[in-house]
Amino acid sequence: MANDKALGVDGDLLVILRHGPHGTSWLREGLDAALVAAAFGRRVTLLFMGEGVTALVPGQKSGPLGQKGTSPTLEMLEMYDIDTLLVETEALALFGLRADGLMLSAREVEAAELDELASTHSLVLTF
Amino acid sequence: MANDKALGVDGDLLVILRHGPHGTSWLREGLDAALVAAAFGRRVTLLFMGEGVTALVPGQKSGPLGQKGTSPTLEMLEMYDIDTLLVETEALALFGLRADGLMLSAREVEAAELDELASTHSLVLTF
Amino acid sequence: MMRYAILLMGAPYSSQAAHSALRFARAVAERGHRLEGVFFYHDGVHNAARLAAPPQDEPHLVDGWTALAADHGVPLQICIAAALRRGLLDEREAARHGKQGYSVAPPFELTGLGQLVDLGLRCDRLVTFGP
Amino acid sequence: MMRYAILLMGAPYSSQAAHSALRFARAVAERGHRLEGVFFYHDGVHNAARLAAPPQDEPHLVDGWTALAADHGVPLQICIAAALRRGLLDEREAARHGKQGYSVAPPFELTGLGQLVDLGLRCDRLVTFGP
Amino acid sequence: MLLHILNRSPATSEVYRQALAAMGPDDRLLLIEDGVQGALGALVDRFAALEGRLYAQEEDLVARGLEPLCDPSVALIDVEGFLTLTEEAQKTVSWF
Amino acid sequence: MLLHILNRSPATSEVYRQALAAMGPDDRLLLIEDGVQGALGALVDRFAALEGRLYAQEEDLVARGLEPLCDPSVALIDVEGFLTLTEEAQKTVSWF
Repeated sequence: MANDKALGVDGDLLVILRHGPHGTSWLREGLDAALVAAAFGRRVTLLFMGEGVTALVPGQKSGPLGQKGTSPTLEMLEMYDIDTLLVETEALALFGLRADGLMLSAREVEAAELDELASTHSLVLTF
Repeated sequence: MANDKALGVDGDLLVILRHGPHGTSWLREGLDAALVAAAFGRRVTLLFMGEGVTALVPGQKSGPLGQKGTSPTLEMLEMYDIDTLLVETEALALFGLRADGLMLSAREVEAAELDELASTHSLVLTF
Repeated sequence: MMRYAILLMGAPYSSQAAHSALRFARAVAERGHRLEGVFFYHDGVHNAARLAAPPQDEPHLVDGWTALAADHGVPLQICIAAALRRGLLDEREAARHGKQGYSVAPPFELTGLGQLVDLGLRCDRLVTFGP
Repeated sequence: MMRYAILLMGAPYSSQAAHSALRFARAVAERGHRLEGVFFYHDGVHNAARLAAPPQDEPHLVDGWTALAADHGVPLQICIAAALRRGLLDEREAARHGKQGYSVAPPFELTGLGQLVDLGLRCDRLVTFGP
Repeated sequence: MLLHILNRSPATSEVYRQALAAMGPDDRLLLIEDGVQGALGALVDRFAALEGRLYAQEEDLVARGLEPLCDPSVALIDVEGFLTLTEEAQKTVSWF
Repeated sequence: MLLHILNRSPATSEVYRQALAAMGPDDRLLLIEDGVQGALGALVDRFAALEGRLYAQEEDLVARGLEPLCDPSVALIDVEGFLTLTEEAQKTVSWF
């Protein structure tokens, strides 16, 4: 994936996902916002920051009461043409994860690149 | 205040307050629980941990929309015979506060004393 | 046989606390302990929202609590002060506040914080689930 | 004159977010900007709870939003998916889900998440208040 | 012996420090919900002082796909095991 | 120039690190609600890199009794000043 692919243009959204699955509804609600924007024809970049990188851990399951989690939604991203997935390098290291072991293909971004992301997208939503 | 004053006996409550005023309702709801227990004749120890020490900063005011805050409630503690107020030494240092500059008299507790508190009170509620 | 109580302070769906508490409550009752009550405080009071309409492929927590009460006779006690400010009123409180309609129904009951203190001191174990 | 939108994701009373958002909203309108909408998402949907009965010596946030809408014609839009699972239904949704009674009334309106995207891209500024 | 229950990740919240500070030398710590992130090999060193007294709710690890990344020093327990821990402890203290 | 808004205390939440990581060299940071704890002399060093670009909501400091403890390097603004900051910024990003 080319480096400049992550930079937004007019009308693009950056959705920052900072929570993991199951523990709270933040991840689900952030993904829902991303899917709706994409369905409306907007280009969406997803940035997984901090604990948000755990959303991409492979092999997630339903919760013990049948909570379905978010991995089925993540698997639908491609259908919605959301293909710019970024993960914070530092967060991967914190959790002992590797970009090539995630459930979806995602590009690592270093801390130094983060500020460009916010400024080049028209709208930034944090979840 | 004698050191053993803080240790509870059968039927005593330890209420741990870990949030400051105004930002959330945790502090208010924790204090409400403490007041009710005291009104029911229980001896209550309040432990201000972490950000909770900011509950004792003097000179608090109403919020800009008229939110009344928690300092009026704190001033009522004595009426309810809640006189064992403990503040975590480490938290005071973190916020640059001193025990003798707080709005109520409170005894400092070091980290090493904290574990005794939980085990000597019949019931521990964290807020 | 021990006496248990549960304190739940997390809203359903927003946090996992309600899922964890409901599952633990069932385990307590099924092992033959006596679950003397579940007390709902802070945002936990939203577990009593009778109008909750979660998606059909998600667990229905309000129904889950109701089933727990029916199966094991567990009192479901909502802190009235926390509930009123959050819009959770039973028929009596709605009338008292001049509101049409209500948002809390049995087996959930509005009660005072004193019940929490009573539960906590009367039971052998109180387990808190926060958000 | 600029076009503003506000996204509120904190419940009233539990967090200060609603207080901050309401105060900021008034400042926007009073300076002559156009506040095109307030969108309520996540636990922010609880700001629409028509049965809320806070203590009389505390600000009444539901009334505050209603006054903002009346004074400045600001649309108050509630995410329907977030609202339904949390027990916030207007009369139409209550009927659709077979529930007696309702918990959301005008000027609050249930709407889709698309409105948030629309507001965010159409306005010059979107300011988010989280819990 | 008390059972402390932690549901926040040590990667994002400082609450785990409060739990550790309040624990006695025989107390046990159970990680639940997002707290199970603390059982990962990369994060478990936060709880090094607890050797043998650190537990994690297995269902929460499994739902998150984190079980394979869990450090072997952590005892995995299901909800039945959680209940047993509360039976064995004099009381429980929750950190969230 | 973007305006970043932080409402969590750097004493208890790691979120401030995310805000700092996402800030550009000209971006401004506004502390509101419990975030104003970061304006205290004892905590302001977390934001040392922002010299001259750190703001705090004065009403929130006053309500908490924290105004006298505020570091002089922090610019205190009321809600009108908050609005002006949003006017001057291209967009805002909230951290909570």
